[in-house]
Amino acid sequence: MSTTTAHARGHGSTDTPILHAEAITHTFGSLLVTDSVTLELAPGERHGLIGPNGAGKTTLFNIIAGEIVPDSGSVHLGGVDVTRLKPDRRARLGLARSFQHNNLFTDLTVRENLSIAGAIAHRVGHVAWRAFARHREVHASAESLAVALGLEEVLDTVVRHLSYGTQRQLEIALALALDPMILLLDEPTAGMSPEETAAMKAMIAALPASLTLLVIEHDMEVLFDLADRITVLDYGKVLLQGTPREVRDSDVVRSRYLGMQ
Amino acid sequence: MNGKRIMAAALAAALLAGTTAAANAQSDIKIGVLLPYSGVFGGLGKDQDAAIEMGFDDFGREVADRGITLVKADTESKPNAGLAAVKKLILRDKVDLVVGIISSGVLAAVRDYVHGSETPLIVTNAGNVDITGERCSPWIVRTSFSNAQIVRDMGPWMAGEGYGTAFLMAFDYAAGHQMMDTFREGFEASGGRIVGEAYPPLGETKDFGPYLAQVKAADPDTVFVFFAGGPAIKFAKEWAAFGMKDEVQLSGAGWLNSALYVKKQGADAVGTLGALNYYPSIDTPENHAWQEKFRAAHGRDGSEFGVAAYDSARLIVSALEATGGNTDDKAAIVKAMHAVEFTGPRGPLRIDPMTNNVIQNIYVAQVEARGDSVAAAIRHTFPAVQDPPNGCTL
Amino acid sequence: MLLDPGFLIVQTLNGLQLSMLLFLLSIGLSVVFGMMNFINLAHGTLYMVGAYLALSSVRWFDSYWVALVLAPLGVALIGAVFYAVLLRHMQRQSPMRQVLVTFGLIFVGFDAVRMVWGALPHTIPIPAALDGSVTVFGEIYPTYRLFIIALGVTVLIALHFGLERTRLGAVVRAGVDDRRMVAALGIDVERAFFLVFCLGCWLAGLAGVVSAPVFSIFPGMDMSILILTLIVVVVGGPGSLKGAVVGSFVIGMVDTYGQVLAPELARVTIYALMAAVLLVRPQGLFPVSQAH
Amino acid sequence: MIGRDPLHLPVAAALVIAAGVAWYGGDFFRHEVLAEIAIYAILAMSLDLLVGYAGLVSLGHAAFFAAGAYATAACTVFFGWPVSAATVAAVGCAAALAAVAGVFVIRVSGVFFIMITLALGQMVYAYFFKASEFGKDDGMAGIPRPDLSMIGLDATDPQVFSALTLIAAFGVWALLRTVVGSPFGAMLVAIHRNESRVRALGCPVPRYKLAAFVLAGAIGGFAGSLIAQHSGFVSPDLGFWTVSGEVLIMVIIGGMGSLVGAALGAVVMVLLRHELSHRAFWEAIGLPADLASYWQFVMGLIFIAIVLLAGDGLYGRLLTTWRRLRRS
Repeated sequence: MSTTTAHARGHGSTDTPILHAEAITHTFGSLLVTDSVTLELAPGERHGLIGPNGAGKTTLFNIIAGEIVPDSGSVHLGGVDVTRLKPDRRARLGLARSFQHNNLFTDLTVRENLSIAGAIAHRVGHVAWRAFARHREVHASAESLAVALGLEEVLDTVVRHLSYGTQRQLEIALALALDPMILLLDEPTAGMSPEETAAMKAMIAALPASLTLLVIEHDMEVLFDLADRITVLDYGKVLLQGTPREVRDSDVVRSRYLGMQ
Repeated sequence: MNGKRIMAAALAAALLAGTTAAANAQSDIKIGVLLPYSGVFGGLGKDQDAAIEMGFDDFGREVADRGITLVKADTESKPNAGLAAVKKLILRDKVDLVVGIISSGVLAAVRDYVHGSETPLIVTNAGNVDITGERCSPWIVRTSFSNAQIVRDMGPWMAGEGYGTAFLMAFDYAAGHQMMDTFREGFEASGGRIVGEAYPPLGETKDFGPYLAQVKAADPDTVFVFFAGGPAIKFAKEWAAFGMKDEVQLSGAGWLNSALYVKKQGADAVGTLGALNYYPSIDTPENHAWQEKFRAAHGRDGSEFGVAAYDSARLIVSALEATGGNTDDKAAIVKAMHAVEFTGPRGPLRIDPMTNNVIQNIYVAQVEARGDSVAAAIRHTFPAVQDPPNGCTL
Repeated sequence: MLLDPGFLIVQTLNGLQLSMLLFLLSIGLSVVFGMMNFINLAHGTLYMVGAYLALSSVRWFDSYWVALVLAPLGVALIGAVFYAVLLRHMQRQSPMRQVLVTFGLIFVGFDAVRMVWGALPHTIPIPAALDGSVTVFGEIYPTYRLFIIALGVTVLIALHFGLERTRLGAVVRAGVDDRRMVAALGIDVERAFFLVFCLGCWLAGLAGVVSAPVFSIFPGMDMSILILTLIVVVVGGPGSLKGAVVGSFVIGMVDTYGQVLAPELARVTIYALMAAVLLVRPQGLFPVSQAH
Repeated sequence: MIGRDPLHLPVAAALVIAAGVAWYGGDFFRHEVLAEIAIYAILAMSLDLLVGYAGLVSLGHAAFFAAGAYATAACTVFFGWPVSAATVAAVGCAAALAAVAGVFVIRVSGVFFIMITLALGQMVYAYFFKASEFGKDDGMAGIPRPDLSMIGLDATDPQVFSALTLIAAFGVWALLRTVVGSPFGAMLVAIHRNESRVRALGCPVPRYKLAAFVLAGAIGGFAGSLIAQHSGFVSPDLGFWTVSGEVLIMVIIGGMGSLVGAALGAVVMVLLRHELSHRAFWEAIGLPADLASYWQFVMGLIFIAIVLLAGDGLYGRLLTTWRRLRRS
C-alpha cells in the first residue's frame, strides 16, 4: 500500500487506488453480513455494487462511510487509513454519500439545505460572530450547484413540499456540495418513475469525470450504462468483479441474480 | 378560542393588580406575615398563621386608635422565594414590621435584606444559631428558639440519667448539624460517649431502615435525633417496627414528640424522650386556657409552632402599645420589645437584649399512653434558658 | 459493618423492599413509554394520590385491606379519566406535548392534595395481621416490609405470566418492539394503550397504598419518588420490561447500601450511577431497539 | 438565515419598550421585579440556545446558574474582588463546568440527555448543599453589587440595578441573536433537525454540541452572577432541579427556538408567580384571597392550557396568527 499523499485534492496517480477497502468482515450477532470483501477504486472510476437484498451492500457502504466500524479489515481513502475515523472526518477527507432513504432537512428550503452543506464545505460552520447571510461565497456556491443540477426553480421551496424525485436529486446535491473526491450513491433511483430515473441517470452521467463514484443500484440497466466496473455481492461475499460486459455474461450472476429480476 | 381570552384577561388583571395593591389606608399599622403557605412547610405555615390571627384577636387589632392590618406573603419554603416575598412586603406593601419564617434557609436568605432595610422582623420558628449569634441584627428578634437553645442542656441531663453512650442522627443540613454538635458537646462534657452518627440526606431519604441497621450494629444506650414533621412520624414508626423500641432509648430534639405528630405516631412513640420549648401538657392556667381555645377553634392540640406565633402577636402588640402606636421610630419598637415580659402558654419569657433571642423554659417530656391516645408528659424543666452571645455584639 | 451478617441481612431486605416499590412504579412508566413514547411525569402524583386515597379509605372503612383494593382502583380511575379527557386527543401530537401536560399536572396534583387533605403529614396504621416483627435468620425484621417484598414478587410473577400468556400481553410485547407492526396487524392499539395506561396507574396507586403505612403521607412525597423512578426507567432502558426489573433492583440496592456505606455521597450516589450507566450504555442497560 | 422569524424584531422592540415604561414609572418593588425578570430572561434565553436551537433539552441548567452565583459569592466575599472581576470569573467558572460536564453529557441524546443533565444539576446542587466553605444549605450572604460610584450611580438602588440587568438582558439577546444568525447557529439548527445528515456532510457534531453547551452554560453563569448580586445571597436551591424545570417552562411557554419567546416566557412566569401568590391580586379580581396559597395549582392549569392551546408557546402562537392574518 502506497503512502503517498494522494488524498490531497487533485487526485493521485492512477496506480494508487483512491478508495481501498481491504478484507472487510463484519457480523451482526451471529449473522455474517460482510465476508472478507475487498474493493479498489481508481481515481475517476465509476464502480457499481449489486447483489440481492441482504447481500451486505448497505453494510459495506456504511463501513466505507464510517457509520459502522468493521470487525476486521481496513478502509483507506487516498492512501490514508480511515478505518477508525468517524463519518464526519471521512467526509472532510473528500468522501461524500447519499442515503438510500432521503435524509434531508425536510422543513427547511432547498436553498437552506444546500447552504448548510456549503457552510461545512467552506469550513465556516464554526463562525459564530458573523451573520450567515453575509457569507456570500457559501450562498453563491449553493445557488450555482442548484443551477447545475436543475434545482434553481425550487430553491425557496420547503423540502417536504417537493416531489419524491426532486428530493432524491437534492439528496445527491447535498453530497456534491462538499465537492468530494469520492461519492457514494445508495440506490439513487430507488422508488423513481421511469422518467425520473432517466433524469437521474443523465444527472449522474454528467458528473465531472474526475469524481470517483461508488453506486449501489437495483436497476441493472442504470448500472450497466454508468459503471466502468461492477462488484457483485452475494451473502456478504464478492461473487464477481469485472466490467459490465463480464458481469452481464457471467453464468453465475445470471443464475443467482439477474434471473431473480 | 376562549382559553386564550381568559389568559389574556388574567394577564391584564395581573398587571393591573400590581399597580393598585399598594394604595391602602395610611393610618393602619401594617404587619407583614411571612410564612410558607405552600411548599414542604405549608402545613406549619398554616398552623402559625392561625395562631397569629388568634393572637391579634386576643391582644388587640388596634393600638392607640390605629388598626392593625396583616399582609400575608408566601415563602413557598424556599430561600429565594422567601427573599422575594419579604421584598414584596417591605417595598410593595410597605409594612411596618414583619413576623414569621419557618425554615432556617429562608431566614438566612432574608437576613441581610431585612437588616439593611431596618425593618423589625419577629422570627416565629427558624432556629439558625448565627442569626442571634455572629450574624445577629438589631432588627431581628426571635420568639421561638435557637437550635442550640433547645438541646444544650439535654446532653448533661441524659448523661446524668445514666445514658453512657449515644448515637446521633439528623438530616444532613445546617440545623441538623447544629443540634447534634450542641448535644455532643454537653453530653461528652458530662462523661457521655458518642458511638456513632448518621446524617441521611434531607429530602431524599425515603426510608430509615438502612440507618436503623447501622444503629443496631453500634448498640448505644440512646439514640439522639432531630427529625420533624413527616420524617419524625416515619422515624418513630420504623424505630418500633425494627424492634429497636425495647432495646434502645429513643430521644431527641422535641419535634420528635411534638403535639403536631405524636398522636400520629401512636403507641410507637411511647417512651420517647424529647426536649422542647413547649408541650401541651404544661400544667399552667395560661396553657390550659390557650389549649382550650385552640382546640375549640381547630379541633386539635395547639403545638409549639402555634405558641411561638401566638406569643409573637402578643409581643408585637405589647411593644406597639409601649410606643403609643408610633411606628416611625423602628428602633424604639425593638427597644420596647426588650422591656416586654410575660407568661405565655409555654411559661415566662422575655427577649434577651444581648442577642435578641428569646429567654424561655426548655422542657424534657416523655411520651406515655393515655387511654387509647398518647401524650408527652413533662419530666423536667430547665428554667429561663438563655443563649450565650455566640459572637453577637448588640 | 459489612462483616456483620445481621447488618447484611437487614440491609439486603431493606434494599429488596425499596426495589419492589420502585418496580411497581417503574414498570408502568416504562411500558407506557415503550408503547406510547411519552413519559408520564405525573406518575409520582398518582403514587401520592394512591397513598391519600388509602388514608381516606382507612378513615371511612377502618380497614387497610379495603384501602388496598379501593385506592389503586381510584387511582386507575383518575388515570382513565385523564387519558380520556386529555391524552387520547393528543395522540397525534408530539410526545413532547403530552409530557409537558403531565408536567403541569404535577403542580395541579400537589396543590389539589393540599386542598383536600391539608398540608400536615399523615400516616395509616399497619394492618393488625402484618403488625409486629418476625425473625429472619436471627434478625428482627418488620413483617409489613416482608409483605411489601412478597407483594412485589407476586406482581412481578403475575405480570410475567400476563405478558406471556394473554392477548393483551402479546400486544404489549409487540407494541414495545414495533408499534407500526401492531397497528398493521389490525389490533386495536388504542384500546391496548388505554388498558396499559390504566394498569400503570393502578400499579402506581398500589405502590402508594403499600408504602403509606411505612412512610408518612405528605404533599411532596411524589417528587422524590418520581425522580428515583425515572432513574430506574432510564438506567434499565425505557420500554424494556427486563430493564425495569433489573433497574429497580440495582437502584434499590445501591441506594440502600450507598446511604450507609458512603454517607458523604448519599445524595449523589444514584445520580452518579445513572450518569455512569448512560456513559457506558447511552440507551440504558437493556435498550429497546428502535425498529424502523 | 435558517428558519423564518419575521416577528422577532417587533416583539423584541415591544419588550424593550414595555421594560422601559415599567422601569421609568416604577417604584422600588417594580424595579425588584424587573431585575428578576431580566435575570430569568437571560437564563431562559441561554437555555433556549440549547433546547430550541440545538435540540438539547437540558434539565440541569440551574447547575450553571448556581455555579455562577457561588463563584460570584466566593470571589467577592472570600477574595474581596470587585464585582466586575467576580462576574467575569463566574462566567468563566460556569463555562469551565459546562466544558467538563459537556464532554460527557453530549454523548447521549433524547430522554437520556434530559436525565443525564438532571443528574449533573443534582450533583452540583448536592455539592453546594454539603460544602461547608459555602455555608452548606444555609448558603452565603453579603454579596455586593457593582461599584458604580465613579459614574455617579449607586447600584444598591433597585432602580439603578434593574436598569443594569435590563441592559444586560438586552446585551445577551443581541449576542445570542448574532450567534443563532451565524453559520454556527445554522449548524446547530441543522444538527437538531437531522444529526446523521450533518455528520455525513462532514460536520464534527459533538464539537458543535459542546460549543453550544459551553456557551449556554457561560451565559447561565452570568445570570447566576446577577442573581447573586441581586439577592446579595446565594443558597443551594439555586441549583435544585425544580429551578431547571421552571426555566424550561419559561422557554416552552414563551416559545422554543426564538430568543424573544424565551424572554417572553420569563416575563410571563415571573409576573404570574408574583401575582398568583399575592393575596391582593385575588381580591382585586373578586376571588377568595386564599387561592394565593394554591398558586401552583393555578399556575399548573395555565401551563397546561398554554401547552394545549399554543403548543409552540406564546410566541409561536403569535407567529401562526400573524401568518394567518397576512395570508387572508
